[in-house]
Amino acid sequence: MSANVTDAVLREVALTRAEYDQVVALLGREPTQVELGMFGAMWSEHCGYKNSRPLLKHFPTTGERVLQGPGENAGAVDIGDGLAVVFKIESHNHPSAVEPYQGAATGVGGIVRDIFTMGARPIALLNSLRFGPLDRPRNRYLFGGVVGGIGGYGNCLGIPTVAGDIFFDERYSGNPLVNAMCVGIVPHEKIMRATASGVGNLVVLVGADTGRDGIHGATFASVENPEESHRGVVQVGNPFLEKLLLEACLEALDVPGVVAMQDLGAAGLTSSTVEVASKGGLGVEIDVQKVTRRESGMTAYEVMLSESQERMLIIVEPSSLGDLVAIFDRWDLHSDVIGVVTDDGRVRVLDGNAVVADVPATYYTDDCPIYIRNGVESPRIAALREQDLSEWDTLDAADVLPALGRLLASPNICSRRPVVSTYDHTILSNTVVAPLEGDAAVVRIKGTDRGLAVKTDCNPRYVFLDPRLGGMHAVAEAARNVSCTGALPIALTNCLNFGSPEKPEGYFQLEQAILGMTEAAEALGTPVVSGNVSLYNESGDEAILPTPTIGIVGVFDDVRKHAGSAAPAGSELWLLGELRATLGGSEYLATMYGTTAGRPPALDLALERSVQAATRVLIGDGIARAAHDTSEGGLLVAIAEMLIPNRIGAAIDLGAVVEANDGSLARACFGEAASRVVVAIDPADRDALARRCSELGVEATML
Amino acid sequence: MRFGVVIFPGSNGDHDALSSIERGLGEEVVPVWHKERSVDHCDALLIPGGFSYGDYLRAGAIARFSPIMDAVAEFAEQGGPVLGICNGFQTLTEARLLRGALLRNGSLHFVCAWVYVRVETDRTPFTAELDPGAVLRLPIAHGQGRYFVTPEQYAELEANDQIVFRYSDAHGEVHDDHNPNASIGHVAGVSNRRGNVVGLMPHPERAYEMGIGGDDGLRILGAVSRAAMRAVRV
Amino acid sequence: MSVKTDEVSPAVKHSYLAEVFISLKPVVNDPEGLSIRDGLRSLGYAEVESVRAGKYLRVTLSAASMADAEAAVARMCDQLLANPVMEIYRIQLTALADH
Amino acid sequence: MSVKTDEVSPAVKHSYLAEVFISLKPVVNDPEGLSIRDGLRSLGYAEVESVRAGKYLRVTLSAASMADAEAAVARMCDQLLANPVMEIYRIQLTALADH
Ligand SMILES: Nc1ncnc2c1ncn2[C@@H]1O[C@H](COP(=O)(O)OP(=O)(O)O)[C@@H](O)[C@H]1O
Ligand SMILES: [Mg+2]
Repeated sequence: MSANVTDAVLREVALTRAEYDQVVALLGREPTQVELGMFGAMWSEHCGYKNSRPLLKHFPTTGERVLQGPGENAGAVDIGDGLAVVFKIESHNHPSAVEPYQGAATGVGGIVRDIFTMGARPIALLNSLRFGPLDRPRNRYLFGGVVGGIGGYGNCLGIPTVAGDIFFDERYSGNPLVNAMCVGIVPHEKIMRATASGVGNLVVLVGADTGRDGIHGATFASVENPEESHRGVVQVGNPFLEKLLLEACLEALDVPGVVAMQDLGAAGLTSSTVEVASKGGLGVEIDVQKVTRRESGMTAYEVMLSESQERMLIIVEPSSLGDLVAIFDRWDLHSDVIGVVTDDGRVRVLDGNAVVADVPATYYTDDCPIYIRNGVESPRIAALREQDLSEWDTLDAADVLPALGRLLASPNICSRRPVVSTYDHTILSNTVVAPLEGDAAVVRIKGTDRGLAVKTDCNPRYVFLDPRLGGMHAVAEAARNVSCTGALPIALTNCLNFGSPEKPEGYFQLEQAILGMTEAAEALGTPVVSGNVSLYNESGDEAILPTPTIGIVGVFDDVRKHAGSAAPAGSELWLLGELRATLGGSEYLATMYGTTAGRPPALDLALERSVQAATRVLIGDGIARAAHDTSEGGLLVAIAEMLIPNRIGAAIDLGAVVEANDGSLARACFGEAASRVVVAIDPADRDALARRCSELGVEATML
Repeated sequence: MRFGVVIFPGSNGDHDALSSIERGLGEEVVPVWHKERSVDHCDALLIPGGFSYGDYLRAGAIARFSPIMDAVAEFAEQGGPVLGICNGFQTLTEARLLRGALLRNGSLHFVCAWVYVRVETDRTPFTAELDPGAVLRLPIAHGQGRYFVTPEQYAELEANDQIVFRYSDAHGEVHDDHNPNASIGHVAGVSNRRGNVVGLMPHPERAYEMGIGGDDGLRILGAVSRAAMRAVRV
Repeated sequence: MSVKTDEVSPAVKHSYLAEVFISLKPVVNDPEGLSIRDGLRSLGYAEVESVRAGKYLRVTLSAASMADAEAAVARMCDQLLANPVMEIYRIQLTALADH
Repeated sequence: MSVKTDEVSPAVKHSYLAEVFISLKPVVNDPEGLSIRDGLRSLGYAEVESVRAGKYLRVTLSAASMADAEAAVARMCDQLLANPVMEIYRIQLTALADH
């Protein structure tokens, strides 16, 4: 049936022969070159979520605060005063592995566009990085480039980079993870959506010229003359142009006739036209000849699949075109009317007067094949989890401080200042708790008393050893970080970085992690409002550690009632919640013995909820002057981290903790556990603390 | 008293410049678009930070040719107070309204931190209310802040009392480990000969409330608002 | 690529490639050059004595003659492309085949 | 500056200046070049067709011969100085008077 399409062509558009046959069946004919390229892009995992869509359905995505869940460019959540917070996280792993600076920079550019496409003004950036050990030159090169690109793009845009997380493990060596998150603010009534409406409305392309950037694989044009091949043209970002685009688009949203906006991300014009049409149940007709090119001789195929950065699609009523164009002229940006909204539900692409593609929009979206696979846990990993850890559970008092020293110096615990200081975190003059000052960053919202706490998190060792429990931990720890500033966690975004779903053990990790995240998100009342999926993260045959990165947002009604993690001199330290800890999946095992094994800490979501509530109450009441959760490295590391900023010491009595851990110093000092927080209080508040904690049913232990 | 904040394509410190004057100082402030040709309606000018024209080629190199810059030069010529912050400082040097140039930081890295600067002179409208030796705590955020002039020009600046701020420690001591960008003579800010045009790399407009880390910036901006009155009477 | 001679009526315009080499004056410290030099040495290139980092611009323009093109690019350098406070420049011209 | 010839015993080392011109591959987007082009045009240089921005490195090194020097610098470019995924480079050598 599909006799006349070669394997080479199918490989190029990344479709299987079965998928190709499905296209032919849908159309009742062979697709044109351009149509085939468009199907390849839209039916890719990145745009079509072939493997993950059924699993994503598990997530809780609603709640009384949720104004926009998954399905738009970003999620939107009510924060009071008629304002909404708009946020999303997205991966740029593969581009960053090819060209780290530009890969990371364009990743930031993409996620920022997702936010202002919704009509929101971006106020904060975060990034979550996973790299191989820096003693390898290649890893150092990649890491340096990525950090440079994140700062280079965000600093130029003038959006503060306020939080994130960094984690090193051998298993990221060939395949680093670069996840970027952006947070914006918008009044409810100004939220813009990417839904075409109004037959006869104009389709306007604004921003950068279109070049041969990032066209996946070679192009048909170049297949004919291979030496002309543009295979893997690196995309170079232009933060300056994005800044102009940001300001111009936010102005354009005040033009009454602007009905929809959609950024051009993966698969450029293809996905943006298909998305606005299918969401609106309408059609779109565009002419690639009307698209301003950066280079001569580009084919319709190249224009439709170009991933040139810093472009935006706007749907506007004809009567308002003048006002729209005037705004973009003022910002020295050109705006091309490239087509119209039609009533036939088709995406029709013209090249002058030749029709090069004409397909119902829903064929690209709703008819995208779905793969439901069977996950099977890798016996190797199951064995690691069941491993007996007692041989490592031996630590004498004399070795405690040396071990503490080694942990504090380990790559996953040591200070992030060298990285963070290259990111502008003071611009916009909203930063209340700066990076390194608290478990999450706190930014105020000018003109109100309110503020937000934001953070990214995921302990991939827990997910590796027990995907379901690890998924729960990722959500719980992210929420705990926000609660440790005094803010109420209200919603999540997430980026699912996994290996190949076509391997049973890979699919198992993805499915189980999602189920765990779902359970925790429901228990903690933090719905998932946006996210992104990055699969096939493997180097050689080795998959990365499964990494469902969580991006979380918490809200303050009164941002003055916040806490950092640095204990003031003269404080008393109290431990809220869990006393028992484990070495399973701990940083201690990894740093001291180079091992990832054992069961990750147990997680009781009811206890987690009450410990976080107690932490927030104590901060709100002004009892807790500082709070810090105990994550990688355990209790002693957490305490050290609270003391170091003010260069103070502390006399600590771990008696109760050691006892709770049946005498094990290793577990008491460096074991890891969920549902516990160290707070610093004024000794005078001791009774108030005790009263509050008993009211809230949370165990408080003086250290 | 009305401040003008000059906005180029790529400026990103304009939001902070405007809110520091409005919220921090409670004075009137208006944005001045780079395509405008007059600043007659302003009593003092702020040229904010950012990446005008992407900082491509050289920071401030393209912005200095914007239509508004002729008006800025004329305003300075007449003695009006002009404060160039970060990218604004770079633009004023490119426009030759200030001596020297700002090169890539010695570390080659962008650096964002709170630093201390020592006031070197009270000769300018921006430091008129500060005693020489006073120490201010301000944020910096730049990749190209290494002030450069030839040794001869440096001697001239010193002789003419044109060095306005130096990086220092909390006690006003100047030494190399408190020079965040390897500037010659630890220079953080300079003025023109007359003293009415000042450029500095630190950001007074990001330090106008304790809730965001400090309010020492108001001691510079506030002085302008009062000094501008004097300048206008000239 | 056919190289044009200059004896043509000034009315007719030709295409030229101007390569502009911009470097820091010797008196200016060049931390970038130093770090590249150290990078090379740490890779084992002990023979490297010094490295200076500068800019390389390829400007294509149309002009009546190579002389005109050179004069125009020199003006561009003085006005915008180089900053005399710390930089020096050199220009090298090539005639391009007309399209 | 006396130009050295290559017929010398390999034991003796000579100084060379290698000028390295690094530019982006033709199809790679060059925001800096585009902005410089627009800047020049808005200054009235309508004749400017395009600008591409790159790096200019002056590397001085010692080697037994110009051929050796050139080979060494080419290795440096492949290893560190240029990024093969997006850049191309050209090397030009000059013998320096020995000090
Ligand atoms: N892991 C996930 N969890 C929840 N929503 C997701 C996830 N991955 C993708 N989504 C949603 O699917 C939609 C498409 O995502 P994406 O392709 O990343 O959007 P964009 O085209 O803006 O990059 C978005 O609304 C996004 O929030
Ligand atoms: Mg999008």
